[in-house]
Amino acid sequence: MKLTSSMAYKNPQEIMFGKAIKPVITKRGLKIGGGNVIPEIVPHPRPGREKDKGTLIREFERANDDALERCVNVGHPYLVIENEHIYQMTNNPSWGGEIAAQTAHQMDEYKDKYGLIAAYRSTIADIRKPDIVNMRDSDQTRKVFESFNECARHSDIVSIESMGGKEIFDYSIIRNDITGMLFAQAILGGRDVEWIWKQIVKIAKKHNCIPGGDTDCAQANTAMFMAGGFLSKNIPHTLAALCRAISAGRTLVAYECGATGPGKDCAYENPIIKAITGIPIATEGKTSACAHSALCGNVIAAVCDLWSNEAVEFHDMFGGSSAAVFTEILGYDAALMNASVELGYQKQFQACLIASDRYRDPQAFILCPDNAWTIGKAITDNSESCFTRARAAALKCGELILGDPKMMLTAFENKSLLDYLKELDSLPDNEGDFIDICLKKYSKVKGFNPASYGF
Amino acid sequence: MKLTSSMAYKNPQEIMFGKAIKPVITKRGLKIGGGNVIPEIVPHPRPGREKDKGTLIREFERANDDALERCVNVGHPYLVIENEHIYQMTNNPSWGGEIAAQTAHQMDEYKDKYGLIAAYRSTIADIRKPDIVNMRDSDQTRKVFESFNECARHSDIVSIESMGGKEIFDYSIIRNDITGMLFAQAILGGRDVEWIWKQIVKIAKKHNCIPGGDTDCAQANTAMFMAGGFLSKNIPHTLAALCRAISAGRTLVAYECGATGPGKDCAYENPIIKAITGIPIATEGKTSACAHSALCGNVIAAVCDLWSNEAVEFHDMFGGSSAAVFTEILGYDAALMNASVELGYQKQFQACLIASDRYRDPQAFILCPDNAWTIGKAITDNSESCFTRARAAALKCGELILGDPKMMLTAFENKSLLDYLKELDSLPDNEGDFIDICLKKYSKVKGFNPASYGF
Amino acid sequence: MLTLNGEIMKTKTSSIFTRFDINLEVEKQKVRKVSTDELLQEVADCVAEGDDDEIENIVKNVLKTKSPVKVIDEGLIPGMNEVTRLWDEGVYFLPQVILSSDTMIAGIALCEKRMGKLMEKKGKVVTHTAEGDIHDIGQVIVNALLNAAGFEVINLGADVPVDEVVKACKLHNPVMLTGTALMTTTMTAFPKIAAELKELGLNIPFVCGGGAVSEEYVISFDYGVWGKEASQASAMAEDALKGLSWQEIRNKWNG
Amino acid sequence: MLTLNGEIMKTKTSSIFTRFDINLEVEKQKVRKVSTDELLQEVADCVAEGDDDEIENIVKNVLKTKSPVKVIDEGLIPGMNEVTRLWDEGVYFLPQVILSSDTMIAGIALCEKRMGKLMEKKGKVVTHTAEGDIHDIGQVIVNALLNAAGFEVINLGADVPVDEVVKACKLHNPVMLTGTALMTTTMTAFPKIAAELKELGLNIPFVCGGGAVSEEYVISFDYGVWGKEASQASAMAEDALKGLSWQEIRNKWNG
Ligand code: B12
Ligand code: B12
Repeated sequence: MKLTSSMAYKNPQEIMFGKAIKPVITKRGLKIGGGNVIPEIVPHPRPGREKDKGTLIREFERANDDALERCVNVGHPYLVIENEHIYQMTNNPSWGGEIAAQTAHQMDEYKDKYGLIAAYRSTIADIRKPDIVNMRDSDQTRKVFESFNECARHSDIVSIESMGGKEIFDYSIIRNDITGMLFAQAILGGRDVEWIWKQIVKIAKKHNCIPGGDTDCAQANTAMFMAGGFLSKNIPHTLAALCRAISAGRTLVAYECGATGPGKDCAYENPIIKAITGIPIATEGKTSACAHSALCGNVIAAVCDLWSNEAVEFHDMFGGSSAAVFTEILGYDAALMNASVELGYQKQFQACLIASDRYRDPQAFILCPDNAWTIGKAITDNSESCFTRARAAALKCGELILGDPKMMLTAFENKSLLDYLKELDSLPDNEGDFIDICLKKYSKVKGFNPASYGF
Repeated sequence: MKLTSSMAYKNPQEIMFGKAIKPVITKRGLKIGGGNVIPEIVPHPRPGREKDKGTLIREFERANDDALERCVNVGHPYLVIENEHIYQMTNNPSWGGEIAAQTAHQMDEYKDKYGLIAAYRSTIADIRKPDIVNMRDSDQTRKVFESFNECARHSDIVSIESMGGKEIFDYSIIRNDITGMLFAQAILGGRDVEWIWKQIVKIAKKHNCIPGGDTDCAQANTAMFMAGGFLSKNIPHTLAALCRAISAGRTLVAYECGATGPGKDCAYENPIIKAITGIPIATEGKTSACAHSALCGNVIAAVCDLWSNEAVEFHDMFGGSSAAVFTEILGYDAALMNASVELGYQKQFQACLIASDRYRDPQAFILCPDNAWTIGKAITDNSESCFTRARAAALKCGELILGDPKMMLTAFENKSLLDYLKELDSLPDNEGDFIDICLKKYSKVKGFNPASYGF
Repeated sequence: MLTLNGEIMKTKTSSIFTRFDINLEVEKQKVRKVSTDELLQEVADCVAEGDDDEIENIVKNVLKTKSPVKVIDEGLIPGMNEVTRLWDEGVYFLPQVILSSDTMIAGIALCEKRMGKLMEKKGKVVTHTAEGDIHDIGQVIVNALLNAAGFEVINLGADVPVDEVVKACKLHNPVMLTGTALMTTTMTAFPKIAAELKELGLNIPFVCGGGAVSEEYVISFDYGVWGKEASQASAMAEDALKGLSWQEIRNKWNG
Repeated sequence: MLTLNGEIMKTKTSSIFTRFDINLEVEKQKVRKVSTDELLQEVADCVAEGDDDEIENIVKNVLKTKSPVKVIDEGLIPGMNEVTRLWDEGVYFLPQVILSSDTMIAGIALCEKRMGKLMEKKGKVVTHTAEGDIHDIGQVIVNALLNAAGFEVINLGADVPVDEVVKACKLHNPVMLTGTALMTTTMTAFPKIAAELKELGLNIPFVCGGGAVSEEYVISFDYGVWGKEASQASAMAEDALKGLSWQEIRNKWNG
């Protein structure tokens, strides 16, 4: 696999929400990245509905129908629905397939009856837990691919949140070990993404389905989540920022294997991905507070093409079911951005999104389009290996944070960051050497099986 | 009482979110309408927590604490919390008072510990149901005032959603009877607001509390709610639009009696009120989809000072309690607007808010700042009586809707509107004559007691 | 200073919103003829137009030549049925139904006067809004639609204590009980009512609706049937009249 | 084309957000001295620094002159206690606790080797992540903190079937059981586990935590205690060790 060595966008000012260099078109003619921001709603079943296939199918039928109906009721013209598989759906691949078929049918009906244009994304659950199974050869692995097959038949888009490297990552992050994180994300994650996405792309193409993309949720979002808010003392926010920069190279592999976007919503590294590849991306921010809190609630919308809520449990609210409620909110968020495009004020609007969060937190800072682009540039300029580009991204990320005096850090955050950068600097320059060191260093971590990654 | 005969804003272009001609300052120094948009979160207790005082107090303690904590965690600098009394709180005035005291204490702590600036609004429930009690003389009436007394001691702001006229309104709206609606809102509602607010203002002043304002929720929001979305067939949306225009004169009475704002969130007539009076207002839109769906989700923010979610039932979501989640979202909405102010792009931002919804629905159309101002002007130009100003507002509203070819109407909506306008035109010019006709016409409506309004 | 309104008015909106209602407007359907008799058709038309000023003259006139039972059965009720049909099909709006119902009821009153006794209603339905709750417009609509469908409505009004609801059920033994609540903190009265009914052995389908009331909540207690739209109330009452049990009604309408 | 970044960078931000963390930073507190003996203090310092490379040399050296029990009780454990104190007070971050715990455990292993037997642990805690759930980093943290506090952790890992959890409890009879779940569709295993424990008469406080798991849910079944923060796990285990019942632990920590 050849690593990307040039930027799709020649400068960060050109990257704008709603528009991507390489838009994609879904089965019912929805153009993603073609000029408009489109809401992407993600409903999640209530506890207990996983009990059997019947209750689960019914749950998604309702949730998805509520979302579609709300669009018609308030006039939102376009919608993407994503159903993230719960464990049981991927573990029983026919379940996910039937739900995809049902949703496709619902969308056809809404199109015929009202003219609403919708599309469906199935996100298969990665049930290959690295410390339990061999990632490349296990029943779980086969079920994952079977699920892709079942779903791609009916869905517009397929995605996954792949798990490669998680065993080493979890071990490392709670030990403040940036070397281990880099190894987990860039080397193990990168190799797993490559292995799995070559196959996903084939399956998707066979069924005329769009291979959407991956996310480093398993690692970078764990870091973000642990970094938490200003009151949290789990890990430094600067570590989460570096981890995000590192994640871009890992997620990029999926596109290098043929995924075309739209990228997965929870990939906060997507602004970097869009800068590098020009593919459309989904992002989530303030309106995904239902799923988790974040310190980049507005800025993460600055270059989005789909705008998502990450996930909301299906339940009744005063204003209707949560699926309907969040569809309404996301749709209005999107309408506002699209209105700015129509008025020709999109640059000003984007500036507001950025100014809201630029200096709120280092994690937000590095995802501002200019910084995201610069990190992307460090990645493409260091395309010798997954290792070199990940390290370059992390170093550039640190440099940016330290280089802007308005980006305030606590003394502890600052000191931690300096330590991480020193450690990154001290690593060997060659991927092979780095791998050798790490395979040795982490050989005794419980559940680490190098064969899962072809070592 | 002298009716307002001039506009605070000389033209609609001057009205902007975050800034009011007459800002107010709360106990902990929060300036509302002083340049920034501030989030106003409204949590609502779960079913069953009304069981006794203890469980209810605990419920509000948690919800309010979650909201305050989330602000600190994500960096939202200012917050208003509103607690809308449920029936039991006003029926037992000490309950509401204790909850207000508890919240004031929580806010003091967050200020001391973190520097967060928060304020508290108590909204007393109007438990005087007009077809059951005499509005001016009943145990319920006394409990309402007692509640104001108990709460004003501790709260920053007090408000109410008053009920005057509801019995006639409900009868009329389901009979397509615009005359009855006008009578209910302008005459009965207007008189009740005057009677009640003279007393509320006195109580509030005694306790150094801000008399916030009223809302025509009981009538105009019933109409909006019944009008519903594009699939609803309850009442024409044009009727709801007229009803909104009429409501402004009713809500205005509270300010004419000495209320100073911030106006209540659910008063969608507030843009008209702000244009007339220059007081700061709360509004709610897309982020109150949790409470009800609306067709003006963005435009209603165009001139807001507080930005609210209307109400969300307290429950756990993946991202924390609903109180925390909606505080986070509202705060990011506000941050975005404030960023536009800091960048000097607030006009462009406002234009986007407007363009999002201007032609989505007639109800949204008439609340665009230009139209809201024009309706306000019709009100102040016809200040002979509550009747004349309400009718003028309705006629102007209809004229505006019919006058803009981009404002599409269905044939039925259009015909209905023409019928309403004809009916309004045919009414006598003098308030006294109008009242005589109506007192007679509605004398047999079940539960209508003219004495409740001093007739 | 910027003045932007002109630009906003020129904006294309298709990427921002779609007016689905404009495409949806149902072809103007007409009230169908319900009688070959000119006078009875006039009665039906008057009901269909909801003209409760005119109905008195028309009914008085037709009663000169026809029996009050005939006027009711072949004029007033068929007229109302047409209105209900058009409302069900999405042609008519709610006020049209209410006004027609008012008109039909006024006509029936005249016929009853002539008969010297009250017309026999289909069955009784007790309706109420929960204790502590003043949001009763949903109930008002339900009442009107039940009336329109020919049921006798025992309207207990709003803010009704649990005991009074139970007492009314004991007294009237209705085919159905309805409850409206718009607050999560008032709907808690419903399971209490259901429990008391059960204790008394009053097996009555209890249809609960209103903004705050979720299906999940209502089907968590015996007798409870969730009502989503006011328009369902009369069809559910018909089911109860036919003798369907609360379980059967729940299975049919909920889930 | 507009280039706006310069403007954004010049923007005042006080109306947009407040960096509460900057004002909050706790004055740098130091690890307190725990021993007057220089060598033991060196052990404690090494634990506090979380230097698991260095600990081997230091412990080997001190074992030349002190008994292994003394090294554990007056060096390793007091060092760890200092770390826990600073973490509780918001000075230390989580990795500092984990690294110190790793260091302490490495030191204890050396002492145990010398003693020829294992050090007595406070008590056993069984931990697991729910069946079907692979979100186990919360559990990983809980494990580390329980280890740090001197408990013997029976770590069943992630995606553990109900039966296996019950079996482990039968086998080990722990003072406490913990469960982590981040999905609402996997946490449904918890009440099943609790019910089976009850049937077997295994009265064990069952602390359940993880993003999806709400207090309301956990206190809806017997034995359940809701754990909000991983840091609560060891304090709860201490309570269980003292003999508090699950009801007492629940009353203390929940509500
Ligand atoms: C208008 C309104 C009012 C008006 C009520 C006027 C009226 N005419 O009833 C006024 C201003 C008086 C009011 C007051 C209050 N309100 Co209010 N109100 C509303 C609002 C905006 C609309 C309600 C409405 O009229 N809907 C239209 C009708 C037609 O809908 P519906 O009743 O649901 O009925 C439909 C269906 O449910 C069904 N249905 C209903 N009953 C039945 C029965 C059967 C058998 C069947 C089959 C079907 C059925 O049919 C109807 C349509 O087809 C709602 C918003 C919302 N999301 O609901 C808040 C709302 C209900 N109010 C709320 C609150 C909190 C209050 C106050 C406590 C606020 C305060 N502190 O002042 C007070 C109550 C004071 C008191 N005395 O207890 C909350 C309730 C929160 C909760 N769920 O617990 C809501 C949800 C708004 C919010 N804040 O989010 N309110
Ligand atoms: C990172 C992450 C992942 C990673 C997991 C990596 C890992 N290392 O565990 C990956 C990518 C693998 C993943 C996968 C999935 N995920 Co995920 N994930 C997350 C995310 C973003 C963060 C979770 C996390 O690491 N938190 C940090 C830890 C430290 O927090 P914690 O576990 O809650 O623990 C804290 C406390 O709860 C407590 N605690 C925990 N346990 C215990 C026990 C005791 C005794 C005590 C006292 C305390 C305690 O202590 C800790 C801190 O002090 C959440 C978002 C969210 N809101 O939670 C989603 C989330 C949990 N995931 C979700 C979903 C749906 C999935 C997938 C099904 C998606 C898919 N289709 O691919 C898959 C699962 C596939 C499968 N095999 O079943 C949903 C779950 C929805 C729900 N509640 O049902 C969430 C909420 C995100 C969302 N979409 O909204 N996910």
